[in-house]
Amino acid sequence: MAEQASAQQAEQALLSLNNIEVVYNHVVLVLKGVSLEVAPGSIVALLGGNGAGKSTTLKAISGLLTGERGEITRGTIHYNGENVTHMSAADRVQRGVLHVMEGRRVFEHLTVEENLQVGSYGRKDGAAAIQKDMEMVFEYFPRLRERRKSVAGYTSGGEQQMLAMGRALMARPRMILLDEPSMGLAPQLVEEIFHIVTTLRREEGVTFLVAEQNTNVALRNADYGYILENGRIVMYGDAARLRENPDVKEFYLGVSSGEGKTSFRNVKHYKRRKRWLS
Amino acid sequence: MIYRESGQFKKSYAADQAILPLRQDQVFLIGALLVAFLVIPMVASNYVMNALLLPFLIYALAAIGLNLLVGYCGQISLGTGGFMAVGAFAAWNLATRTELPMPVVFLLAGLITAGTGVLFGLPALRIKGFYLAVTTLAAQFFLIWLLQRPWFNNYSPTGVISAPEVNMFGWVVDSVTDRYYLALIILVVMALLAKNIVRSSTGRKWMAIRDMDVAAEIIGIRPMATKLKAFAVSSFFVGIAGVLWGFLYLGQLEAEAFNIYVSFDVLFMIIIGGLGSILGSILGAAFVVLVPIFLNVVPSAIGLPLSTAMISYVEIFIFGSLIIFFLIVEPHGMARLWSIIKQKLRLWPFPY
Amino acid sequence: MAANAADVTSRAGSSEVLLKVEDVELRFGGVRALRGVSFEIRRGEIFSIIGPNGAGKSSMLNCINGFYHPTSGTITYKGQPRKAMRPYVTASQGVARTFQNIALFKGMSTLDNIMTGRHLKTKATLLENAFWFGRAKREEMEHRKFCEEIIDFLNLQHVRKTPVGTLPYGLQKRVELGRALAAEPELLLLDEPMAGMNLEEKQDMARFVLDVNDEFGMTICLIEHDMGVVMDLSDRIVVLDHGEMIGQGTPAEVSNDPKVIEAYLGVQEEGEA
Amino acid sequence: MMFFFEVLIGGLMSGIMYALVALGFVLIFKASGVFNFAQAAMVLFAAMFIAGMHGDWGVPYWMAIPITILLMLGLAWIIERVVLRQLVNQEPIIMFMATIGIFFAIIGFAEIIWGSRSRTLDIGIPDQPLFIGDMLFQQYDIVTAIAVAVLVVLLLIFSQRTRMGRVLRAVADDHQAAQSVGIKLNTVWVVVWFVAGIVAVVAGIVWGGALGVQPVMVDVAFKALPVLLLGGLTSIPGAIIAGLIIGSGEALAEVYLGPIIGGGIDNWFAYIIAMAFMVWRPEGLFGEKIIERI
Amino acid sequence: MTTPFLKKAAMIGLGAAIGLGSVFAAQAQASEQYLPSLVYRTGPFAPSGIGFADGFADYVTLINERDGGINGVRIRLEECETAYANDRGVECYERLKDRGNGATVVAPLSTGITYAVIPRSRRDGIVLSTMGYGRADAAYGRVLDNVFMVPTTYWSSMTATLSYIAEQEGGWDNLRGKDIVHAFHDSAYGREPLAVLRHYAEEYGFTLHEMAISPPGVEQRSVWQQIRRINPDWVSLYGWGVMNPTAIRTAASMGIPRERMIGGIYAAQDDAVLPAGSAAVGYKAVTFHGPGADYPIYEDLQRYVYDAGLAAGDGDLTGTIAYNRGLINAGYIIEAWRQAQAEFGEGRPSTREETLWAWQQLQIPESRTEELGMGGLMPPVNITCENHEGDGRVLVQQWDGENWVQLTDWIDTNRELVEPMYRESAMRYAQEEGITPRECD
Repeated sequence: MAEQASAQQAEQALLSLNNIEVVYNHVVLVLKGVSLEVAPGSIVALLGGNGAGKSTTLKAISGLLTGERGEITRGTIHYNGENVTHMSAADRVQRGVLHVMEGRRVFEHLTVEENLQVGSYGRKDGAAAIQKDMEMVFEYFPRLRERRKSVAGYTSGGEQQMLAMGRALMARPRMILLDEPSMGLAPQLVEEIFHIVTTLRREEGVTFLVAEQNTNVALRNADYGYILENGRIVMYGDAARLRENPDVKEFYLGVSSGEGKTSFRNVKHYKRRKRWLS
Repeated sequence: MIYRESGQFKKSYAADQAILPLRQDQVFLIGALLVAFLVIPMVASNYVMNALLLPFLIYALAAIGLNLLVGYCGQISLGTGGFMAVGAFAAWNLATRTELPMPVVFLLAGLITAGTGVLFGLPALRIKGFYLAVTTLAAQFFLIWLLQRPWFNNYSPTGVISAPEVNMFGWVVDSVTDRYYLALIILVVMALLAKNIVRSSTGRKWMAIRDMDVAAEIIGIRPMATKLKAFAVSSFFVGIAGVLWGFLYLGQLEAEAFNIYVSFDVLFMIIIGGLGSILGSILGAAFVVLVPIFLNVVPSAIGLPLSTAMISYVEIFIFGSLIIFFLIVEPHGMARLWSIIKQKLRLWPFPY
Repeated sequence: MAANAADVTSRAGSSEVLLKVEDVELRFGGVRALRGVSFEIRRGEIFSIIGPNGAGKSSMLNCINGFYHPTSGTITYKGQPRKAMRPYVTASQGVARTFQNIALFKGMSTLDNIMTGRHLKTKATLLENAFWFGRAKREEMEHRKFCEEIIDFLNLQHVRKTPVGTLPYGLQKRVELGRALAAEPELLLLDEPMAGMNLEEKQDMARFVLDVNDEFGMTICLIEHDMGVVMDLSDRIVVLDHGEMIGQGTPAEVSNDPKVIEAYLGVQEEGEA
Repeated sequence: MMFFFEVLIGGLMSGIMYALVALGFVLIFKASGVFNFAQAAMVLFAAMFIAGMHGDWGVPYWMAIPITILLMLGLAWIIERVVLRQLVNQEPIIMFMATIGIFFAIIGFAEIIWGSRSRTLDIGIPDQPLFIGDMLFQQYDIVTAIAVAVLVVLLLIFSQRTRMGRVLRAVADDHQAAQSVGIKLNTVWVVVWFVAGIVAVVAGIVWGGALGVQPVMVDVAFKALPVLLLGGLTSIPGAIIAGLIIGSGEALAEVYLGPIIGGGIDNWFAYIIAMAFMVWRPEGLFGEKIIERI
Repeated sequence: MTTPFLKKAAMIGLGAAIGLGSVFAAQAQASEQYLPSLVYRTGPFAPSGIGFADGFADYVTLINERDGGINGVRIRLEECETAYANDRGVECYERLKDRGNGATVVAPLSTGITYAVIPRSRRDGIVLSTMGYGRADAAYGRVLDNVFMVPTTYWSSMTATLSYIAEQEGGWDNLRGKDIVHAFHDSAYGREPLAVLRHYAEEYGFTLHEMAISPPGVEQRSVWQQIRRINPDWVSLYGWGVMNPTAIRTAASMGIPRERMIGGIYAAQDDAVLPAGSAAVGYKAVTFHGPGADYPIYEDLQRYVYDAGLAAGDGDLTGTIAYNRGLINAGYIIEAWRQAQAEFGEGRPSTREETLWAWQQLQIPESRTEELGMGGLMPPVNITCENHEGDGRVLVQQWDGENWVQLTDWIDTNRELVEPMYRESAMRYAQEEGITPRECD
């Protein structure tokens, strides 16, 4: 992607990353020049194996890298036409970029309701509006209403994931960065969560960038996808097109060309891994 | 590419598990030992040996001991001063009340301290983290109180007692050089033992407990036995350091002198030097021993017209600031800094 | 799929019961995490526990290896009923496990992590270790050899000396399996070994699980969300929901059980691997 | 019997004074997970400035105290800028060490300005014995107890009932998650350290009045630590109740046990009480239950 | 990316190298008498340490400015901060002992440091001047020939305290049946006078109550509640640092009369009474020198030191007990050098041997203290081969809320009691250390 082209597109895209490089602890290079774009109102999937750099990408966008001794050493991030590369996390939240982190990071010792209230921290539009939004969150996540007085640490994994998303909604986001929403959840719950994602996009106009390992579910619900390997984007395209791509099928969906599904019983010993890039 | 490892192949597991698998490190260590044993006693002044190197060697030993407990086994202790005092007073009482030869006295003093350590390590099974750290202060305050009971100093009217002569297998350790050598030999031998312990199954058990005690127990490590072993070994080292402190360095013993600030100093050493690193303990000891002296000496050396009082206030301020500065630059200590430098040297002049 | 499973059942020859869970109940304060669960694990089989989140699967594993103690009911291991027992005792009887949220020793290298798994087999005393003589050195070399075999088996050679904290997730899961294998357990408990993996990594992991079962003859008790994996690998399955057992049997039986489908499998989709 | 009650009440009063220092620890630990060893240095810092401004510059107390409170705000701001911000997300032990660094830096700074002479700090709290019947009370204690009670009520309202209090608790749970919803950690930390600074000012006045203002005041920290443990690191009421238990236990032990085993036992006795209790309940009286998961 | 780490490491290394280098850079001046001063201007006991250090330094400055030194030999004073810690004290001793022309005499200013440097000073031939602290048995001069307890010890001063009490009660016989409390810092220091007290309790039939207070002594309610219950006739207070004001304050709040509390020589300082405020009014203490600033020497100090802007401190500690102690300790040291020069040749710095000789026969009669402008401030000294303490006399002073007021003249101590105690303890030490006591005729 040429730099000029991306600068142009940055005006149309809600979010655009241009050749981002991230280094941890001054020595570990994690992202080696990632560029991507997210159009307003879309759901974009960021795919790839573990350690590919998905979470780091999201943290670079939300500004949560600093807490982990990581820094952006090259490249720019534009959000809504504004350069936010070195802006603080709080300022980005003010602009509507919310990060729902991997591993359901709720405030364990606060009640569900208090968690949501804290989510509205940066808002200045008054208690009534906040109360109204809390009702909205309870509409989307009826389970949370049932458990509003429970301490968040004692709710189940699915409920915590919903709470984390609900808490992000309380900040009136324009864009949610969703990291591994399916991790460790039963299939039924994963479906439920992605259903809410699509509903939120439709009803509230929220843009989503979803980092997922569950390629299948992610591509079924997304408009567009990027595949990340070893800190680089190796493939991107419309979700539908990606689902049909033979490489994606073989390596991420488990459908080898021709036969359909293979049983785990019949996986070959010492199967060689095909790499696009190392 | 000073630290290039390519071309060095390990032909056996034994070679790979050697203490220093890299040739450059071996050369460096041998060089350091040669300097310590041959060069320093020849060139260093009386003051440097007596007032800088001797406390440094002894503190390094205590720091290794504490690092075994804190850095390897993950049990924070603020009772180091108390345990040093136990070692010192045990040795004094053994030396003055019995006819045991001095090496035996040293060993027994270490063992008595180890036993005391085990006793105060018992709560560690239930209490963790900062809670444990603060409960170890119980050891600090109780032991100092106990050792001030007149029996322990043989009813000395001042409570301060003079250390007896140290006679190691007929070698009367008297001159500064003698004391330096004895401390150095003990440090080198015990550092080696510590290194052996931490690279063996014992060390791995400690680290397992440190990194995740619940998981360690589930894979079959007995938490109680493992933690207590760490308390025992650590206290043994610290106890020996206490003996050396009283017998070789100060030449006197006074329970109050092993106060809480001694414990803090040793803790500083391992944090600044690097938790979970034998080398780090030694580097940290050098830092904590030398920096205050350095700060004290510099203003007068460069002719700053400050009063002693002002110098010492500024010194306290700078010492505190330096600790903060150090933690910010490299929270994992000088040992980590050293390994990063090595890593850089390995690739140098290429950036990655 | 069904044919496959039937094929496997016949292959799991032994009928010796290795572990028997009878009417186990577990309470935390007012919460009943397990209510009257009973099942048997036979020697040499791959046994799976499935169920929705919060069904009590991990609590069940925690009961088996002694991290939790059942409020009532009995667990019989190798014919010996047992009650309150510290986890390390269980481990010494040949039970090893991996964890849902990786529980590796983060500050240690891959090799050291796997070596800790061997420690039940070490006899060297502290003094021997300190002076590096006698059993200390000899054992170290023996275990190193054994662990290197595991490293080869799990394809971990390239990260042998890397601190596990810096490894990618998938590799960490593998190291954890290696650590459990190093103990040469009779019963291996795997808690969601494939959670958060992509398909390729799942396939690798499945291969390892099968090989462990075949080549070392270890009995495996597996918790996994991916139905494809569970159905393909398991000899028998027990289904939990809200701490209660709602079904048990071969994969074929379970996947056709209406109660199970209703509680859990209902929304299984065609593409779900 | 009368004597017993006198000792008991005296002990309870000492306990309140310990709790006052422990409170500062609790506030910061609760909100930032930092075990702030520098709390005692902050007490000394506050006392030195009040006593120094009054004694050396003739500033009246009613002005010196507000100025010192403002200084505590400045101190909180500097600590946040120079230390906390640089060490975000480090392991707790590293933060703990950093606070020991702060401890020395604060003491050094205060001494650079005021020296280490001892000063008096007497804001006019009455200090005469008071007899109710035959029982001896001290007016100083009664005034102190009332001041502490007011302070605690204010703190509880702040933590449980205000928006900032809720945010503090959220940050205590998970820094990064708090950042992800737009909470500015920097602001929160300044607030927390400032509140702890105000507590330090109160403690400084009370302890400075009792001991005179001099460097050894920081040793009061070692009296507060067992209180902190027993109460649980995160509980404000816990600190008060533990203070009462430790204060009275220590006093009774000193009087009834001390003569038997040779006097001067109160330095370690509190630690032994706390340690014994924690073996039974590792999180302290009111600490949040440590949930062990795997 | 490479630079920050290497640079920082290099900076730290460089800094350390410079620092170490400067340690060896001693600036020697052949014609000066070098005097190291181990002080504690920081640390827990700084309030006592600062005054002493100031007085010590100001006296040396006075001699240099007013007299141009001792017969023209200027004294170069160098301070080293020990913070009252033993290891730092040893470091200071080792660092300073060979600077300038070499140290000839050291005042370690702490019992712990004294013990640590006794063997070193014997090897180096340096005199130790330990004023009221250190090894009491050093007062027996046959064993440690280079250590001097001038002008008193805890033991001697305690005998004087009891004489004062007896006098107040109207004679020794009236002590029978009385209750005397010894409230002490629970350390060896506080326990030291117990032997003397027990001896007197037995001899004169009063009841001795030993009340230990655990250091640092920030909270003493329960102890004083017990003391109040005893309702003692006299309280002897042996505190140190913050324990003293807290004890006085707590005693006052329990209604114990301060007029009947007598502090030991280290409970006699201004930092014992000032922080206690009005509670301290009436409190008494024994001290081995005159209180206040009403001595001729202060006029000279004003003229040559304070007015010339050469004062070591802020000037607000002059006349305090600690300051006066600094003055007289420097006074003894300088008088010894003066006597050495008189013996071995004036106008050149004294060597270690000469200094030792001077101390071993140090005589400062009352008339000489008056010549020095310190009559009544500095107790006379009378050292013999066997007696390294002198007369050990002390006086009782009382705090009136503003100043210490001298209540008595010098009180004689009970030499028949303490000298055998010194001898016994010193001989035991000699045996342990393999020291052959020298002969005195």
